[in-house]
Amino acid sequence: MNKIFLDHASATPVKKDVLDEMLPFFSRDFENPSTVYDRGMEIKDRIEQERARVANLVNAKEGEIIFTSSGAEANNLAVKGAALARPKKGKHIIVSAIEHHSVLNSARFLERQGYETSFLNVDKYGLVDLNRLEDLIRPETVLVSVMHANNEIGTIEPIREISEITKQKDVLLHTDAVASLGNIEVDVENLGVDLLTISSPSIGGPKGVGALYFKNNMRLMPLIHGGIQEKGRRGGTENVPGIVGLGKAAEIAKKELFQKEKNLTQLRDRLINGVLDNIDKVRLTGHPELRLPGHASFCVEAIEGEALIFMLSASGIYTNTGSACASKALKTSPVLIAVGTPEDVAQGSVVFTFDTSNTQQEIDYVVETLPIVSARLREMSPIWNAA
Amino acid sequence: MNKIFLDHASATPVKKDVLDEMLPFFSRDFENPSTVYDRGMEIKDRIEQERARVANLVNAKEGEIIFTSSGAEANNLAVKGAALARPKKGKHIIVSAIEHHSVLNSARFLERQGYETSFLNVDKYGLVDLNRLEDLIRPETVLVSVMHANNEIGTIEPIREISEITKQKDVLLHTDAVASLGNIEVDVENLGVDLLTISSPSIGGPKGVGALYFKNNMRLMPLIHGGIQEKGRRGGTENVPGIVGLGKAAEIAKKELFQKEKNLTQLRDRLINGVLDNIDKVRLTGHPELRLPGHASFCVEAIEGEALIFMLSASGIYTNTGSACASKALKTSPVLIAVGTPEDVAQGSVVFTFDTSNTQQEIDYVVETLPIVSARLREMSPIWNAA
Amino acid sequence: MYSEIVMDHFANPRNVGEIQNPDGLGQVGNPACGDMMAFYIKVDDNKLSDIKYKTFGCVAAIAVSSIVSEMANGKSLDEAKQISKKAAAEALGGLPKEKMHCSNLGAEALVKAIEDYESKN
Amino acid sequence: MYSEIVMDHFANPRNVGEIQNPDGLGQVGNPACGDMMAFYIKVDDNKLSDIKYKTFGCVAAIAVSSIVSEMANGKSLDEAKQISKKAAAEALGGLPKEKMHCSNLGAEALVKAIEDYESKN
Ligand SMILES: Cc1ncc(COP(=O)(O)O)c(C=O)c1O
Ligand SMILES: Cc1ncc(COP(=O)(O)O)c(C=O)c1O
Ligand code: FES
Ligand code: FES
Repeated sequence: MNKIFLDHASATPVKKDVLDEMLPFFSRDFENPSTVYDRGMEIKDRIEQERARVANLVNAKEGEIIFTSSGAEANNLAVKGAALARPKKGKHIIVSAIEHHSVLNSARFLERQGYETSFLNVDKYGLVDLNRLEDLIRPETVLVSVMHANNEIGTIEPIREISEITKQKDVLLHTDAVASLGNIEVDVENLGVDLLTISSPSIGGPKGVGALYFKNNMRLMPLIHGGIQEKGRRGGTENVPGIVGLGKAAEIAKKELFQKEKNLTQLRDRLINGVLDNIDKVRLTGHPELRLPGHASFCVEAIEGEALIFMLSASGIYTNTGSACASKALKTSPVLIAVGTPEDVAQGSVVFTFDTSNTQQEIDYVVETLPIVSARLREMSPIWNAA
Repeated sequence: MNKIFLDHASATPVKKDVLDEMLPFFSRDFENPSTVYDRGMEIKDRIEQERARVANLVNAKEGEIIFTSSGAEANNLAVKGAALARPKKGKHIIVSAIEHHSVLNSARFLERQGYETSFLNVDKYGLVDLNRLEDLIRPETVLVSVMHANNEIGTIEPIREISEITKQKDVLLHTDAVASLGNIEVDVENLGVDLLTISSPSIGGPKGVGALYFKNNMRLMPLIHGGIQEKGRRGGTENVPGIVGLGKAAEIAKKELFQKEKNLTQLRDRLINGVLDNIDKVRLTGHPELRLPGHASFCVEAIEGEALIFMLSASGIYTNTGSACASKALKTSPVLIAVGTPEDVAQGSVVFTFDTSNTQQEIDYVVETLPIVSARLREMSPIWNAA
Repeated sequence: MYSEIVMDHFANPRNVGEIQNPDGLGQVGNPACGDMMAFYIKVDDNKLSDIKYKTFGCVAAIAVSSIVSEMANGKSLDEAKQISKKAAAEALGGLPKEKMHCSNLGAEALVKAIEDYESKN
Repeated sequence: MYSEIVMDHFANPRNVGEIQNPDGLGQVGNPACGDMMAFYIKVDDNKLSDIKYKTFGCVAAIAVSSIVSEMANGKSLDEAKQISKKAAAEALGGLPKEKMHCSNLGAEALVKAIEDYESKN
C-alpha cells in the first residue's frame, strides 16, 4: 500500500537539493564560524549568504534575520525579546486567541514577570476582530502578536489591516508565519510587520533551525544569551548545516511559490468539495476562502480524532488532528473552541495539509476512504444514532 | 601541505558513524515526533532511546535529560530556568569568574530581573576558591554555577568538593561540562551536581544540538515555551537528526573515553614540554596537572594572538586564541585576566585542543613551527626588544 | 506507541454493537471530553451471557472496550465486577502513560451496566 | 574575511624594521590593548626617504603598517600626512568592519613620526 502523506504542516521530507547542500558542513567544512582562521571565516561568510537567501524569501534585508533553532524559539524571542527590551514603554501585550502555544505560553511567562496580556478574539471563521483590536491597544501596549495563518484551521489573518492599526498607534506587530510561509506570499514590507517567525521544516528544510525577521535592527532582549554569534542577539555555536539547509529551502520556496499556490488550491478545493459532498454531518473548519492553499480541515461529528487518524493511517493516509502539539495534550483544541465549535464536535477534528508532491489521485483516494472510515467509527459510536 | 587541526574545542568533524545514523532522519523518517500516527510515534520512541544514550554517558537516568539546541542554550536554561522557578527561595546566584559567556550573560539577564550575582574568584591556575564559596552562600542563594573544566585554560575545577558545600547549604549546583565531556569522566553522581550542560559538537556530534541534565525532574522555568515537547520543558519541533547524532556521539564518547584520555595526555605533555623548552618568554596558562588531557594553552609574550593564529594557519596549523567566542569580541580574554595574566601578555594567547585523530608527528611539527613563527612576529614587534 | 494487542482490538473490535432490550445498560464519559462508552449486557443464571458496547473515543478507549467485553463474557456478575483497569491494560499489553485513564472507562461502564441490572432485579 | 591584499601584506610585510637614529619616531597604541606601532622615518629634502616600522597587533594592524609605509615612501611630508585611514583600508582591498579601527593606527603613527621630525627641525 502506498503511503499518502497529508500532514505537511507538521513535517516535510527534506528535499534532496537541500540535503546535498548541507552534507559538506557536517564532516568536511565543520569548523566553527566564530574562529579567526580562514576556514572558520569562510563558514561565517556562508552563513551570511544563507541569511540573504532567507531574507530574500520574505523581502527583508540581510541584517534583519536572526537564525534560531525552531519556529517556537523565534516566537519566544519575538514576544519575550521585544517586550523585555522595552520595560519603559509599558507592560501590556495583545495576542490573538488562536496563537501557537509558543506565543501563548510566552505571554503567560511575561505575566509572571508582571506583564498583562489581552486576548484578541476571533469570529467563527477564525478571523481576528479588528475593531476590538483598536479598543484593546493602550498607551502601555508594547506588542501585538497575530499569526499570519493558523495551522489548525488554515485561516489567513488580515495582517496588513492590523499593521495599519499598530503603526498608527505606535505598537510593535509580530506575526507567526510558520504555517503560511512557502504557501502564500509572505512579504514583510507588504504586511507591515516588525517581527516575523520562520520555521525551516515547514518549507522543506531540516528540523533544528528557524529564523526571526526583526525590522531595522530593532532592540531585542536575547532569549539565549551568549557570545558574539548573531551579533550578540543569540548565543550558541551556529547550526551551520541547518542554516545552509534553511537557506536552500528558502530559495526553492521562493522559486516554486506561484506554481505551488495554484496547484495546492486545486487539490484543496477538490478535497473540500469531495468531503462535504460525501459525508453527512461534517463541517469545514476555518474560512472557506481566506485559507491556505494546501490546507483542508474538518470536524466529523460523532467520532474522535485520534481514532480517525489511526483508521486513516491503516488505509495509508497520514494526517493530523488539531495541532501537532495539541494532539497529545488530551485537551480539546483551543483553536476550535475559539471559533465556537461545540466541544463534542471539536473531538472529530481532522487536518489535511498538502505539498506539491501530492497528486489528484491521492486526493480522490482520500475522498473515497474518509466516508468509509467515518462510517465504521460512527457505527460503533454511541452518539451517532442520536445525531 | 597537510592541515593539522588543533582546535577541537571549537569544533570537531562529525564522525562517519554519527552521520550515518542521522541521515535517514532527514528525508525518509522525517515525520514529526509529536504526531499521533505510528510513523510519528516510532520517531518519538527513537528520541527516547537517544535520551538514554546521552544519559548513560553522564551516568544519569533517562528522564533527567532535556535536549536543547546548543551548550549555550543548556547553560541559559540551567541558570535562568533554575532561578526563575524558585523566586521564593531567593534572588541570589553565584557564578565563577571564568564561566562561559552564556552563563555570565544569563546571570546579567537575571540581574535585570532583580537578582543579584556574586562572582567567585579563581587563583592563578584558574581553580575556584572553596573558602570564598562558603562565605558567598546566603540563605537566599538559589544556584551556584561553576564549569567542570575551562575551555580556554584547560583547568579542571573541584566540582565534587563544591557539591559537598552546596549540598550542605541546600543550594543547587550547575556545572558546564562542554569542555570536559568526552575528555575526562563526567559522572553526575560522583560530581554531585543538580544540573549539567552537554554540547554535541564538542563530542563529535553535529552542531545545533545540546542537552541539559537536570536531577530528578527538578522544577525548571522553560526558556523556550511551547507545546508538549520535552514534557513541556522545551517547545519546538525536535531536531530529530541532531538528537540521533548526539546520541550516537555520546555512545562512542563513552566507549573511547579511557583510551582517549590516555593518548591525549601523552600528546599534551609532549606539546607543553616542547613549547616551554623551545620558546623563551612563553607561559603555560591554566593548571599544570589538573587540566584537560587534550588541552595545552600558552601566552607567547610580545605578540598578538590573531597574528599568531594566522601565521600558524599559513603553516597548516589550525588553532585558536582565547575562547572561540571571545576571539572576535576584540577584548582581552576575561579568563586570562581572572587568573592574573598581565593584559599585554594575555594578547599572545594560543590554545591547542586535540582529538584522537591527532598524531605525535603533528605535535612535533607544532613544536618545530611555533618557535619559528613566534620569532618572525617578535622580530617585527616593538615590544620584543624591550623584553 | 500502542502495543500490537491494542492495535488489533482497535482495528477489529470484538463484540461491538447494541443489544435491544438489554438486561443492563451502563454509560460513562461525555462526548465533550472526547470519550463516551455504553455497555449493554444480557444476564443468564447470574452470568454475563452477552455483552455489547458502543464507544466514542480514542484508540485506547476502543481497545479497552473490546478487551473488557472479552474478559467479562461468560463470567459471573461478581467476577466481572472485579475486572480492574489494571487487568484490562495488562491484557492489552500495556497502555501509554497518558492513556491510562481511558482504561478506567471500560471497566466502569461494565460495572454500571451490572449495577443497572441489579437495581432492576 | 580578510582580502588577498591584506593577507599578502601580513605574510610579507614591506619595510618592516627599525632605523637607527631616525629623523622622526612616532609611536601609538598600547600593548595592553593588543596593538602598538612604532614608525621610524628618514627625511630628505622635505620628502620621506626611508620608512620602517615595528608592529605588535593583529593581522589588520600589520597589513595597515605595511601599506602605509608603501604609500608614504618618497612622498613629501605634507602629502604623507594626508594619507587617510580610509585610503589605507581601500588600498588593502577593504577591512572587516570590526577591524576598521586598526586602519587608524598606521596613519596616526606616521603622522606622529612626521610631527616629531618637524618639532625637532
Ligand atoms: C565551556 C563552554 N561552555 C559552553 C559553550 C557553548 O557551547 P555551544 O557553542 O555549543 O552553545 C562553549 C563553546 O565554546 C564552551 O566552550
Ligand atoms: C503556527 C505555528 N507556529 C509555530 C510553530 C512552532 O514551530 P516549530 O515546531 O518549528 O518550533 C508551529 C509548529 O507546528 C506552528 O504550526
Ligand atoms: S478516550 Fe480519552 S484519551 Fe482515550
Ligand atoms: S590591532 Fe587591534 S584589532 Fe587590530
